[in-house]
Parts: sequence; C-alpha cells; structure tokens
Amino acid sequence: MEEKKLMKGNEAFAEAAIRGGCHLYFGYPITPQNEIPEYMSRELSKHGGSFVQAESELAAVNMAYGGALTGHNVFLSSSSPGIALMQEGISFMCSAEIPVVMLNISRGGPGVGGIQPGQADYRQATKGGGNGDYHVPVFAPASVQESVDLIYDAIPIAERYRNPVMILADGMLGQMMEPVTLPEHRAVRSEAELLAEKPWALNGHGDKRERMVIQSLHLKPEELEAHNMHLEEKYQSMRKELPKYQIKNCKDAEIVFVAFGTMSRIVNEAIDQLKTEGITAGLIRPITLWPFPEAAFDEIDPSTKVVISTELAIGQMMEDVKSAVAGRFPVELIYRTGGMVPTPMEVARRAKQILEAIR
Amino acid sequence: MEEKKLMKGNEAFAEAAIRGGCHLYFGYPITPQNEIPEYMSRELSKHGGSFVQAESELAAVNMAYGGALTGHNVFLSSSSPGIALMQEGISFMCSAEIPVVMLNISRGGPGVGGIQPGQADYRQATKGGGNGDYHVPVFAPASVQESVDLIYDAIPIAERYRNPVMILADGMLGQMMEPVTLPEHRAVRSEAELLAEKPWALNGHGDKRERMVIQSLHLKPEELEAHNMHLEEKYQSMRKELPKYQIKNCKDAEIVFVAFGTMSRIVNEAIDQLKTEGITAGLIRPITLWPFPEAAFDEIDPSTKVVISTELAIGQMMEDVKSAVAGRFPVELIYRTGGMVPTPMEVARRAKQILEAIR
Amino acid sequence: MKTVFEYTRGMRPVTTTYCPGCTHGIAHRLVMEVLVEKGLLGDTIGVSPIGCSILSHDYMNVDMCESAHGRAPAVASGIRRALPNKTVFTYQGDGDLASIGAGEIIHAAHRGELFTTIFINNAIYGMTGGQMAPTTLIGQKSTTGVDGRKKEISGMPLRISELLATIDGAVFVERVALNTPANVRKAKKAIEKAFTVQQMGLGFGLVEVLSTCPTNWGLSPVDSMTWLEENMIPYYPLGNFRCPEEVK
Amino acid sequence: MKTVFEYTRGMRPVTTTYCPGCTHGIAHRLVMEVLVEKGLLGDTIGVSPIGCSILSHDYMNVDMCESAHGRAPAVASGIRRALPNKTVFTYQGDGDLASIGAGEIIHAAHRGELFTTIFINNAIYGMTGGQMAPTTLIGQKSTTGVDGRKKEISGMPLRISELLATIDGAVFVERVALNTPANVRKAKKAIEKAFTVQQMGLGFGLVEVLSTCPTNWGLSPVDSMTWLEENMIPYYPLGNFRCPEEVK
Amino acid sequence: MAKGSIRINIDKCKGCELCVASCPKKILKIHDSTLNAMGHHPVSVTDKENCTGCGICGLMCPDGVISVYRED
Amino acid sequence: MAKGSIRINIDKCKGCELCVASCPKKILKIHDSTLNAMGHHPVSVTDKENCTGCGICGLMCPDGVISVYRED
Amino acid sequence: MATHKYFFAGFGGQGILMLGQIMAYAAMIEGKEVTFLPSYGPEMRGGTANCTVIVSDGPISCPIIDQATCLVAMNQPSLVKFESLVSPGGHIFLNTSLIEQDVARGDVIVHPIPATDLARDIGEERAANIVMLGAIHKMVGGVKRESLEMALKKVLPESKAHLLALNLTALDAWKQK
Amino acid sequence: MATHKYFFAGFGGQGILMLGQIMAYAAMIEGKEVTFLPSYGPEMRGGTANCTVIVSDGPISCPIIDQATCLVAMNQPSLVKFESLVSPGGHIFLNTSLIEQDVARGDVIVHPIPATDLARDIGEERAANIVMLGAIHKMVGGVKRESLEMALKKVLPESKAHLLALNLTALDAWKQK
Ligand SMILES: Cc1ncc(C[n+]2csc(CCOP(=O)(O)OP(=O)(O)O)c2C)c(N)n1
Ligand SMILES: Cc1ncc(C[n+]2csc(CCOP(=O)(O)OP(=O)(O)O)c2C)c(N)n1
Ligand code: SF4
Ligand code: SF4
Ligand code: SF4
Ligand code: SF4
Repeated sequence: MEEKKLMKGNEAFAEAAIRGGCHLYFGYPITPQNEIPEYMSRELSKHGGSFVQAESELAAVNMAYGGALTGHNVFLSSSSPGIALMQEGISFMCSAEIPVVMLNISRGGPGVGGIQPGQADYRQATKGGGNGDYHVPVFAPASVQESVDLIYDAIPIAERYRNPVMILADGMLGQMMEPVTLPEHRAVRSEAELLAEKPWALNGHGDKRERMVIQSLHLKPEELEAHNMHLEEKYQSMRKELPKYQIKNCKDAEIVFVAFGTMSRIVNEAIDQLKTEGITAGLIRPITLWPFPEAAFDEIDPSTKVVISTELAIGQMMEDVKSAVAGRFPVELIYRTGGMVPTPMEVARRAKQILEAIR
Repeated sequence: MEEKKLMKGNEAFAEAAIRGGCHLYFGYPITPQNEIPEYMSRELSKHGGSFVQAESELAAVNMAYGGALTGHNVFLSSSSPGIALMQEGISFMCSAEIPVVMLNISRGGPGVGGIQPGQADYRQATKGGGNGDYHVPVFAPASVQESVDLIYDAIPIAERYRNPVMILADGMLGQMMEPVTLPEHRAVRSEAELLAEKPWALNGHGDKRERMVIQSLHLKPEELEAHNMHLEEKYQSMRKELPKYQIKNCKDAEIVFVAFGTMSRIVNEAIDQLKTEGITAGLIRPITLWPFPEAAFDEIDPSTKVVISTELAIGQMMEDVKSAVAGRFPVELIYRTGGMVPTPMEVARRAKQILEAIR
Repeated sequence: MKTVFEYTRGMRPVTTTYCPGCTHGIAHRLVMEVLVEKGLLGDTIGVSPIGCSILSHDYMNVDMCESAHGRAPAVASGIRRALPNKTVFTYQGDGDLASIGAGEIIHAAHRGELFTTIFINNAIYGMTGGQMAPTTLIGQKSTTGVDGRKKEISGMPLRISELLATIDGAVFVERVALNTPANVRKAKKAIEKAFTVQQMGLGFGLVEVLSTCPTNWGLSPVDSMTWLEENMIPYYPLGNFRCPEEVK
Repeated sequence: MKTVFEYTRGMRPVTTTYCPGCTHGIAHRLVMEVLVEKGLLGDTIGVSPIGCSILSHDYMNVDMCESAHGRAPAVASGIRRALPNKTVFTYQGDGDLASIGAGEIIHAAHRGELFTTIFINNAIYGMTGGQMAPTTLIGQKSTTGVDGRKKEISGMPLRISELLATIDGAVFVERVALNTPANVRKAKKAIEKAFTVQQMGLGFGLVEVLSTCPTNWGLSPVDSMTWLEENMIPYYPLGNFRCPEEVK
Repeated sequence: MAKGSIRINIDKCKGCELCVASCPKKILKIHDSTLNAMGHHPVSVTDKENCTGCGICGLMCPDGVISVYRED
Repeated sequence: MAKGSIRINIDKCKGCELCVASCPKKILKIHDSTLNAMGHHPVSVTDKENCTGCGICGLMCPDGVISVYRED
Repeated sequence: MATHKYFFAGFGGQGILMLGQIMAYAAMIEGKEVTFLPSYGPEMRGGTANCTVIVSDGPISCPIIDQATCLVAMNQPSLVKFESLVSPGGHIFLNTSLIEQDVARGDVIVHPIPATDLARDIGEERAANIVMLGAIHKMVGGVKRESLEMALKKVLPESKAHLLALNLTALDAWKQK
Repeated sequence: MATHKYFFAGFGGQGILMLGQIMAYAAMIEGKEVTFLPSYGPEMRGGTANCTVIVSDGPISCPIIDQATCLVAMNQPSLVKFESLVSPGGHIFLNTSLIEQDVARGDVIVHPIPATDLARDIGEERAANIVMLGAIHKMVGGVKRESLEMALKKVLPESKAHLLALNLTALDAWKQK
C-alpha cells in the first residue's frame, strides 16, 4: 500500500481513474470540476493515453462512446448542466452497451444555477433524462478516499455489465483536500488482451472474422423489445448485485437519517450533537443511489419514530426513501438547496423540531 | 362549436397549438412527429406567426426560450431522443420561469431505438434529466380529441405558472386519425395586452422603465436558495391544483389497472373482455403524470386484489403507482417495450394470470 | 475474358433498403472499393449516424458503429484517439453533418482529427421524409417548405466544403458528384486521396458527394441525375478546395 | 467647457466584477454607446450567455436575458422572430461562440437571422479559469495545456470571422481589436455598422473583438495589450471580411 | 463476336434505369414483363452483340447488380 | 491654462494603468499611497497643466472612471 | 351496437391508406364513431402499407384490434400475413388480380375481386382500391353509399378532382367481375 | 480526543489557502486525521479567500464546522464576517498590520500579530501567512514544529525552493512583535 497523500478531491479522482486504467479522457471545462481536465491534460500522455478537450459536453459524451467502443477504458467528467447535455449520449451508450465511467461534480441548479455544492442532480442521475428503458448505476461517495475507491472499482463494474456507471459527487468533495491512499495502477492490457476480454469491441475485422456492428437503432419493434428485455435482465442483476450502503446505529434510534455524500458527513456530526442532548439518532447512508439500497430500511428498529431524508435538494431522494419505507415510518425532510450547505448544528436543531412535533 | 373534422393526430395537435395562441414554433424533424413541423411550416405564417426549422433540438429549445421570454406563446415538439437533447434547456427554462408548451410524440428507446410507439419516456418526462430542483407538469392524453384539448389548455397553464408544460403522447396518437372538434381560436392579444399580462416579458425598456433581466445564474447561494424556494412554492401549488385523472369502475373491481395514454384504451377494451369472463376490473387513468394523481388511489375498493400498472415501458410508472398505493395492495406490472403494443386480449390474458396467481 | 467490373468484396452481398436509383449505393461502393484497394478493409472502423444510411453497416464489409444524429465526428475522434493505427471514417448525410452536427464536424476539422468524412449532400432530409436541409436549394420544394425554400425565411443554402476549407486542420476537402460515369470516377479518386491523407497522418479529410434522393425530390432516378447536374452543381461547384502537397 | 468624453448612459452606474484592465469593459461601453447614439437603447434586447460577461446585464442599460452556454444565437433567433421590430444582440466569448456554440452561430448566420453578435475573442476561457479555447494561439499556455497549445494535439486556432464570412447570410463580418485608441475607435465603427445592417434588415452581422484576459494570460493589463498586438493580430488579421454595399 | 458482355443479378435489380440511361450503346432496357422477388422490373440487354464491355453500367448501378467482362 | 481636464471617479478605478499607458502626455500615474474602497490604488494626474483633453484616457478605461473636458 | 373492424393491407402505392381514410370519412359524415390507425415508418418506403379502421355506433375505446371483421388483402404477402387476424365469420376481400393463393381458413366469408384488372378496365389501374371499396360497401356495409361519395370528394386533392367521375365508376366496377 | 478547527480568512493573494494546506500537510505527516476545505468560485477572483482545516487524533466526520477553535483574520472584512464563528474560549489571530478594529467579544483569546509588517521586515511581505502560522503553532499548537517545516518543503513549488530559508525565518518572526 502506498503512503497517504494529501490531495485535492478533483485531482485524486482523476488520478484514481488513471490508475484504474482509464487512459482516455474527454471533457469540457465547467466549474467545480476543472481540476479534472486540467490534471488529465498534464498526466494522461505520460501513460500513453489521450486527453481531448472536447468542444462541448455533447461532443465529450460521444467521444467517450467512440473511445470506449474500441474496448479501451474511458473516463468522463462534468458538472450538473453539462451532464444534462449528455443525456442523449448516456441513453445511447446504455442501448449500445458501451461501458464508460462518468463523474458528476454537482453544483446548485436548476439551469445554470450556481457553482456551490448541491445534490439536486439526484433525479437526473438515478431516473435519467435520456429516453427509453435504461438505467445507470450511481455511486455516491462521502470522502475523497471513498471517491477514489469507488471510481477505481466502477471501471470493472462498467466493463462487467457493459453499461455506463456514474459517480455522483459534489463540488465540496471535488474542492476539498484529504489524505488519500491511492490504489495500485491496474496492469496495462495489450490490445490483444483487451480484445480477448471484450470480444464485442471494434478494432477492424482484420479479414479474420465477420465484420461487427455496434448499434442503437432497431427498426423492428420485435427486435428492439428483445434487446430491451436483454438490457432489463442486466438491470435486474444490478439490482441484486450492486446495492451498497452503510448503517450507523439504527438499532435503537428514535431518528433515522438517510443521507448520502457530503451531507452524510454533516449528519454524522449532527448525530453526535443530538446524543449530547439525549436524542439517539442513526444513519442510513446509501452508497449506491441506483439501485437504491432498499434492504437497508429493513434494519430500522420498529421503535424508530421518524425517518428523515437529509439532502442538498428539495426532497429528491425522499421519493426513494418513501418507497423503501413503504409506510412503515413517517418520512420527513431536511434540506438546503441552491448551493447552501447546512451545518451539523442546523441539522440537529431541525431534526429535534421534527421529533418533537411527532412525539 | 365547430363541426367535427377527421384529422391525423399530429396535424390536429399543431392546429390546437395555433388556435391556442402559439404562433411561434421551433422544431427539428424527427419521426413520428414530422407532420407537426410540416403543418406549422404551412400554416403559421397565415396567422402572422413564425416557423423556424431549427438546426437541432438543442437550438429549438433555446429558440423557444428566446421566443417565449418576449411574452409570446411558443410551441415545441419532438420525439424521445430529441427531448433528451432538450434537457439542459428545459431545466434552464424552469429556472428562468419561461412558459413553453412542449409535445413529446414518443417512440421506442433507449438511444435511437425505433420509431414505433412507446411510453418509456415516462421517467424522462416526470423526473426530468436536467439538473437541479425543478418540475414540469406532464399531461398524457388518450385520444386525438383529448390531445387537442390538453394542448389548448396547457398554454394558459404554462403562462399561469411561468413554467414549461409537457404533453406526452406517443407515435400512435400522432399517426392515427379520429374525428375532432377543434377549439375556437383564442383572441389575438396586442403587444400591449401581452405585456400587461406578462410584466416580466422582455420587449425593450423604451426608456420608460428600468431595464429588466431574465436570468438563470445566481452566484450567491443564498439567492439561489431563495429562488429555488420560490420555485418550490409554485410546484406545491401545481401539486394541489393540477392532478387530473379518470376512473372507471374501481368500486368493486378485483383488478385495478393503471394506464395512461394509448395504453389506457387498450386496457379499456381488455376490461370489457375480462367482464365476459366474469372478472371485474377497473381503471385509473392518470391524465397528469406529474403531479401524479395520488388521490385517485384512495378510491380503490379495499376488496381489490391487485393493482396492475400497464405500460409500454418496463415498470416506469409502476414506481409512482407503488408510491401512491403505499403498501395497501400488491402492485403488478404488464408491459411491452421497444415499440411493441399489446392487444386488448393479450392484456386480459396476462391480467387473468396475475389474478389467478394471487387468488 | 477479363473482368472489367465486379461488385467489390468490400460490400456485403445483401440488398440495400435504399430506394431504387438512390446514389447512396454508388457512394457506399466507392468507399469500399478504395478500402479494398488500399488493403485497409480489415483495419477500418466506420461510423454511421442516423439518416438513410444508418444501416450502411449492413452493407459495408468493415467494423462499424452507429452514432447519434450529427455526432459521428465526435465518435470518430474518440475511436481514432483510442486506435492510433487504424483507419476511421464517418459517412454522414447533409441533415446530419450540416445541420445538427455542424459543431462536431467543425471541431473535428479544427483539431485536425485523423479520420475521413464522406459527406452525402442530397439537398434534403431523406430518412424523415423530405424536410428542408441546410443544403436545400432556393426554390426547391420540401415538406417543411412546400412552396420551395425562400432566402428571406431560411437563408441561402450552406456550402460546407467552402466553409470547412477555411479551417487549417481540414487538409483535404473536395466536392464531387455521382451524376455521370466520369464524375463517379472522379469521386473515387477524391475518396482515395482523402484516405491517403489519413494514412499519412496529415489531418482531417472530407469528400462532399453530391447525391440524389429520387424519392423525396419526387423525380425518377434518371431525372434526378439531370436535376443534380442542372441545379446542384451550379450552386455547389465541383472541385478540390484543399489538398496537401504530398497527395497532389 | 466641452465634454470630450463621458461614460455613456447606456452603461449602468455600477462597478463591474471584471478583473482590472479586462477589455470586456471597453467592449461593453462601445456597444452601449452605439445603441445610445442610434436611439435604440429602449428597443433592444441583449443576450448574455455563460462566460465572464454573463453579468453584463447588470452593466448594460438594456433589457437582457441570460442564455445557456453557447446557445445565445438560438435564443436571439427566437427573440428576433417574436419581435420583428426590435433590435437584438448577443455578446459571446470565444469558448461560448467558437467551441460549444459553433453550431448555433453558424446556423444563425446561415438563416441570415437579423441580429448582431459581439464576439469577444480573448484566446482563453476566462470564467472557468484559463483553459484552452479554440482560439488559443499555438504555444500559448493554458490550464489544459500547460506547455502551450500544440498543433498536433489541438489543431491550429480557429479563425471565426474567416469561417463565417463564407456563409451568405453573414452579411457583415469584421475583426477589430481593443489594444490602442485608434483600434478602439475602429471597433466602435464596426459595431455601429453591424447594428445598421440589422436595422436595415440585411442579414446577420458579427464583430469579432480581440480582447485581453490579463488574469488568465498571467500578464499585467498593459502588457496584455502588447501581447495582443504582437501575438493575436498577426494570426487574427484585423479588417472587414464582409459588408453590404448599402453600409459601406 | 461482341467485345464485351455483362451479367445481371436480376434479384438485386431495382429497375432504376441508371444503367439504361448511361449505357453508351443504348443496349439496356427495363424488362417490363418480368417482376423479381422484390417486385421490381429488372433490367435486361436488348442487343448483346453491341456491348463493348465499357463497364459504365456497373459503375453507375447503385445496387451491385451488374458485372462486366471484356475479351482480352 | 490647460487645454483640457479630466475627472476621475476614484471609487471605480481598478488601477489597471491602461489610461496611464495610453495618455500621449504621460501625465497619469497610479497613486501608490491611496487605496480605494475596492482595495485598488487609483490613478491620478501628475501634471494637470499638460492635459490636452484628447479623451484617450476615457476611451481606454474599461471601467468608466474618467470624464474628459476641453476648453471650447 | 354494430362495430366494423376493417383491416386494409397491400403494397405501398396501392392506395391502402386512402382506402382507409375514405372509409373513415364516410363514417364520420354519418356521425358514427371512427378511428383510423395506419402503420408508419420506414418499412413503408416502397414496402408494405396497412391500416386499421374501426367504425362503430358507440364510443370506440381501443384503436388496436385483436381481430378484424373485414380484411382487405390487396396483394399476396398481405393475405399470408393477416389471414389469421380475421374473426370467425368475418370477411376477406382478395385482390385476385395479384393473389393466386386461396384462403386456407374455412370459417370466413371470402370475396374474390380482381380489383386491379377491373380498375385497369375502367382506365386507371390505381383505382383498384376504390373498386375494392365499392365491393366492401356492397357486401359488408358499414356506411352508406352517399357517405362514401361525399368522402371521396373530401379525400381527393383538388388537383385530382377531375378523377372523381372515374372513381365513382370504380365504386361500381365490382359488379363487372 | 484533541480536535483543532482552524478557519483562515483574508484577501485573495494573502496565501490563505497555502496557509491551510501547510497546516493540513503537517497534520498528515504526523499521522493525524485532517480535512482542508477551501471556499471556491468566482468570488475568489480578486476578492476574498478562506478555508477550513480540521486536525484531529480521531476520525473526522464532517469537514464543515459550526464553530472554529481558531480563527485567523488576515484582513479587516474577515474579522467582521467570521468573528462570531469562534467557539467560546477559542483563539483569534489578528493581522494587526491591516486590522485596526478590536475584537468585540470577550470570551475568546485574542492574539494581535502585525504579520504583514513582520513579514515585510524580513524581506517578503507575502510571507505574512507564514509569520501567522508560526504564531499559531506557538500559541495554539496542533502540530509539531518539524512537521510544519516538512510541510513547508512539500508545499513550496520547486521554482520557489530558494524561499525556504526565508519562510523558516518567517515561522519565528512572531517573536519580534
Ligand atoms: C436527435 C435526433 N433528432 C432527429 C432525428 C431524426 N432524424 C433521423 S435521420 C434525420 C436526418 C436525415 O437526413 P440526412 O442526414 O440528410 O440523411 P439522408 O437521410 O438524407 O441520407 C433526422 C432528422 C434523430 N434520429 N435524432
Ligand atoms: C453547459 C455548460 N458547460 C460548461 C459551462 C462552464 N463555463 C462557463 S463559462 C465557460 C466559458 C468561458 O469562456 P468564454 O466563452 O471564452 O468567455 P470568457 O469568460 O473568456 O469571457 C464555460 C466553459 C457551463 N456554464 N455550461
Ligand atoms: S478572467 Fe479574464 S476575461 Fe474574465 S474578467 Fe478577468 S480578465 Fe476579463
Ligand atoms: S458494359 Fe458498357 S456497353 Fe456494355 S451494357 Fe454496360 S454500359 Fe452498355
Ligand atoms: S442501375 Fe442497377 S438497379 Fe438500376 S436498373 Fe440498372 S441494374 Fe437495375
Ligand atoms: S485627456 Fe488626454 S492628455 Fe488628458 S489625461 Fe486623458 S489621455 Fe492624458
């Protein structure tokens, strides 16, 4: 294991992608993730890779598709409105089954909004704004170290399912520095190894096999339905295999918070503060936002008084929380929006109010 | 009231928009809605309006924003992947509070998919793929006549809330012909009347007032949060004021189908077929998909055995159905995808199987 | 007995879905003949965006991928950066390249991406049923301009070769037509040069191919050839706009 | 005593957030002076897309709207079609116009939309912190090209005026610079003509304004002026590329 | 004897007449009374003897229908 | 008497020196010992008598700081 | 409540959609409920065309049919593909000018009409659809003759108004068979 | 478990973020847990800069603070804006070279340091941040002196390595006040 390094989130994310084997990066500047393309522009050529500053996010997502359909690993990053511009491309890659790892360092919206951290891209990430029946697994790290690990791990996950995978972090994670242990560089695969592992990848038929096609259009609805059913099977596997969450003393908590990413760290401290006031509170931290870790909610003690979705968004995750809770507990919301971030004390105070209203 | 006309769906939709007062149309060709731009290109100039064939859907949505921020009514149409390309623009218009009526004549996806009818843009429409905290009311007509009426009515709704409104129809509705009664032409408003009604609209300050600004960027998070709270208030009003649905014998039904648009018509006939086999079934037809008409589900008789979400999508609406049912009944799914459309008999047969498995 | 003409093995032995007399078929064949003659068939990846030719991957005997409407140049850029030793081309219609994909083609040229674009200019949207394209001629009828294109409303038709030739990275730009045997032969030469430019790593190359769309023009295939000659060529002059010294 | 120079009432009496010596301020003022002199201030709608100048609506005394990054020409087209008797302009940076918005500007020109574009070419992305723009010069350092732009990786810088001048509907295209008093005066003349073209309904007009970004160039404002003169003007020659007879 | 000859893959012919129009010898003609599997009237040679084997018909056929041969 | 004179709105000055560099009479200078509310050292005139009222400083100032007057 | 579910199928160019539209117009003229649902998409390019028309005295819930009460097959592939769609006791109209094959089923009423030949006889091969329409009207009904004539006038584009007489003749041509 | 929550604030250009980073590095070198959270965005352009550094012996859950144990105000506006952030009994370091105002609260420990002047005295006005760092280290602690020196070496870019000696001097300059 390497020694710890103090790194700015965005730079650590870029380095994690490189070590994970993404030697192709296509991106367009947008705050608060500019350190990523900047880092890639300096570092990728050292690994025999390629950095292209795309003319737009629309171009970037399509370059990513092009790069990845050759079997090479591609990393893509942007921030909220830039991700909105990629929706057609994301839906396309799902339909064509092309694995790409995408990072959204999200900010406040809607529209241009602001550049301070937000989580209001929850719906954009988990429900998708592309057309049609598709899903993208979404991971939500809470620290620089976890981001690094999730990005690194997302690469083989995307490959395994032949599907894009998204990491949803926010501007705060991108801009802060924490000590991180960087993972080892994955072994570089030769072109032949790559093609052996990814027999679907295009590389020219070399007059040795039938020509291959990567497609998204299926004019015959029978064929499109069959293809969609095939995709749905993959999504079902993901639903079984991917859900990931962390639980903190839910056993005898009056309040169970649900929070992801940066917000979960604030909630963690709020829980400590509540404890000093004699209120026991627990936390469910979804690490996958899609598939949403519904099983976590079975671990809530029946004596719990309220489940509180705690978000930098106006109740976006709350919809999934309600669905998972399925009427077993009242579900309440604590949120800030537009780039405002509550302090732990603020969360604790509002939680107390909610609890008192229920008691 | 005018006499009935036999009209192709798409042409009737275009005419409804014109009669409703949308004299600006910006669009880009995409099957199965091409009759709309074609109709507009022929008709709009007759009403002193303007048709522009945009260079892309991205341009179209931004032209629509430009046209509508002057206070004029704008109509916009496309189909699934074209709508995906508009997500940044839709989020932007919500944030800038610009009313536009948008029509998605949806097809099979994901990606390019196919051109046969589908409802798999449900999530795209109702959860949105733009960034940030925003919502777009979505209306789902089931006949050419209802489409005409909903488009016509959507125009003042968009104006009232200063928010885009979407009509989600599918290729079948766009391509079929049914007799329709067209609504009256709304009175044409003079520029002065328009500005009196929409004091926010840009028209040049005429050296008579302070310059006005329409904006989406709010660099100070405090301001962005305040703006988002203001938007959220509107969304709360919409949640109260807009939900719309139709119910068909839910009182003592063993099965309650939930279906919208084209699919609801198939279900209607399936219900008749089930009746001949001694099975009573009812239908909840959401007319607004967002806000989802949760109240409708309170009208389900406690004796009902199963609620079946019936979709041309893989369980997209089912998520909202489950949430509305909140554990009161088992929720099952009947679907086709990728442009395949089930016949009434097929729906009846599968519903029977589901019912038998539950009994 | 000598074989003077035979269908290239670069084309798969299937029947295309193109309308009778549509020159997409000729253009396809020329590209494949060039790749066969250059020995590149096995080392090539093609990109076919949405448009009538989206199914060209069923016809062309090379690895191919579809792309979203207009985005083929971005996709090709991605492929080419991933596979620096392969040959890459896009085959794009005029709606695709000149309208929705204008930004992407300009920036592929701007970066001097090392791929070749075959640009089929048939002055109309084919696949979607005859709507006006940026290349539709003044007076030409379309389903979104039933009285013919008007300058006041839609501007003058866009000349893509002239526009791209102003970009340094677009080192090879030539406009050809498929209306006569002589022009078909010239078209093939241009395509060959464009691929040579790619092989030599000199920059981006584009061949604009004036083509017919008998169905949406409402003309017979033979009359379409005449219409192309009499209407398109005067506005879209044939010839080379840029060619590197090394290839001349 | 005669007033020789006074800040125009077209500018609001506030302090801009621009960095010291940034020539955005000069360009703003010139546009507003022209509108005041033409008596158009009250009849104008401006469009400011994302970029350092997104807040120009706080400074310019006309009705204005923001636009998504790159899409100002589409927004302006929409406004102009809705308000055929008003004056409309966009004020766009080089990242905005030449990169993400390349398609939109080309098609506004293609349709000959009746608005005016002020195109601020400062050879860099300002707002986001100095990344390479399509207009960044060879060798020029940026945060996504720390060793300076290289032709092999990023191509040669895009010359927007030359490119747009090939489009029929772009009836007025001129490149100016803000580095000397004489050039500032010429810039104003060009802007004035561009608006005249719009008033006369002749077509689309664009003025490319070579500007400085001292902050991201890492130079003092005064040195930036020299750098502009010595580096930008040689690659981006000043002058008129297209002008209708009526306005000459 | 004819200098050249052609072979027509009738099943692939769409009857577009591009070959007919371009044959310098004017010896190609749509065969009105035949219909191929696609429902098109395919092309046929009216005067074999006059074929020069110039190859133009093959060059202009969009559908790879025609092969052309010439005596060495 | 000076042919011209200028008025400097010190609070808006960002001290960029563009006027300093372009004044043909070289009579403008940043006033190092003053700080305005924005924290910039504003410009000042070193030699009022030499101002010709040419207007160039106003023309080159990006921030509307300077007004210029000339004797009629 | 009488409900007719027509299914018209043939080559593109045989006027299948026009056939359906005339029927739909006629029904509407009579104040009946009607839906017309065409197939659409690129398969139509030079390929096949078909449409469903439902005519009813009461509201029509569903424009998609499980079974047709009346199939018109204008060419051979249409018969093969859609024969099974017809409800027992339903009608099949065969354009025997282009269909040699027989209907395999025994539980339907078959009407062999050499529509293309009959149309050619009256001078316009492309009026075969109208010939068929006349036959359907006679043998299955659904709408009145006047309504059909009015519908014909509505559907014919102005530029083709001179073809009205010919089309009216075509309506009766089935009698000649 | 000792936890220090530093909040550094001043003008852009005063080396605020560097100050925070050196502290963070030093903490990491000692194996402590640490988070460094800068303000970001366009308000930084010529404007203000601030950052939060948390140093702790145990895991740090939250990088955002309700209260700081130590505020460093390098200019007047920072003091005004952030004075209330300090926890009772906490420390406020004032750059008295640029701040004339007094701290209003009585429940905090105030350290007036003329950092800019002291830095100018040793020959580099921009080392005021390091002067302050030395003072914090002495009066509040949190990390060891060796760690600070190692961190300084890490944070100084190679091109500025020659400034190391000067910076080490700056670390002790507070003694001169
Ligand atoms: C995002 C998106 N918008 C629109 C379409 C619909 N569409 C399909 S092909 C096409 C254009 C076809 O014209 P062209 O590119 O000129 O090619 P042609 O068919 O004429 O060969 C369009 C608009 C689409 N598939 N995707
Ligand atoms: C869709 C989208 N992508 C990226 C951004 C980030 N962004 C904001 S301004 C800008 C470019 C600024 O450069 P330029 O247009 O040259 O203007 P300048 O700031 O230099 O005046 C970018 C990339 C954004 N706001 N939206
Ligand atoms: S960053 Fe550059 S363009 Fe932006 S205000 Fe500063 S100097 Fe001007
Ligand atoms: S080879 Fe030449 S002469 Fe012979 S049929 Fe073909 S075109 Fe005519
Ligand atoms: S050109 Fe080809 S397809 Fe056309 S008629 Fe001749 S052989 Fe047939
Ligand atoms: S008016 Fe002319 S001479 Fe006087 S200060 Fe300004 S630039 Fe100098």
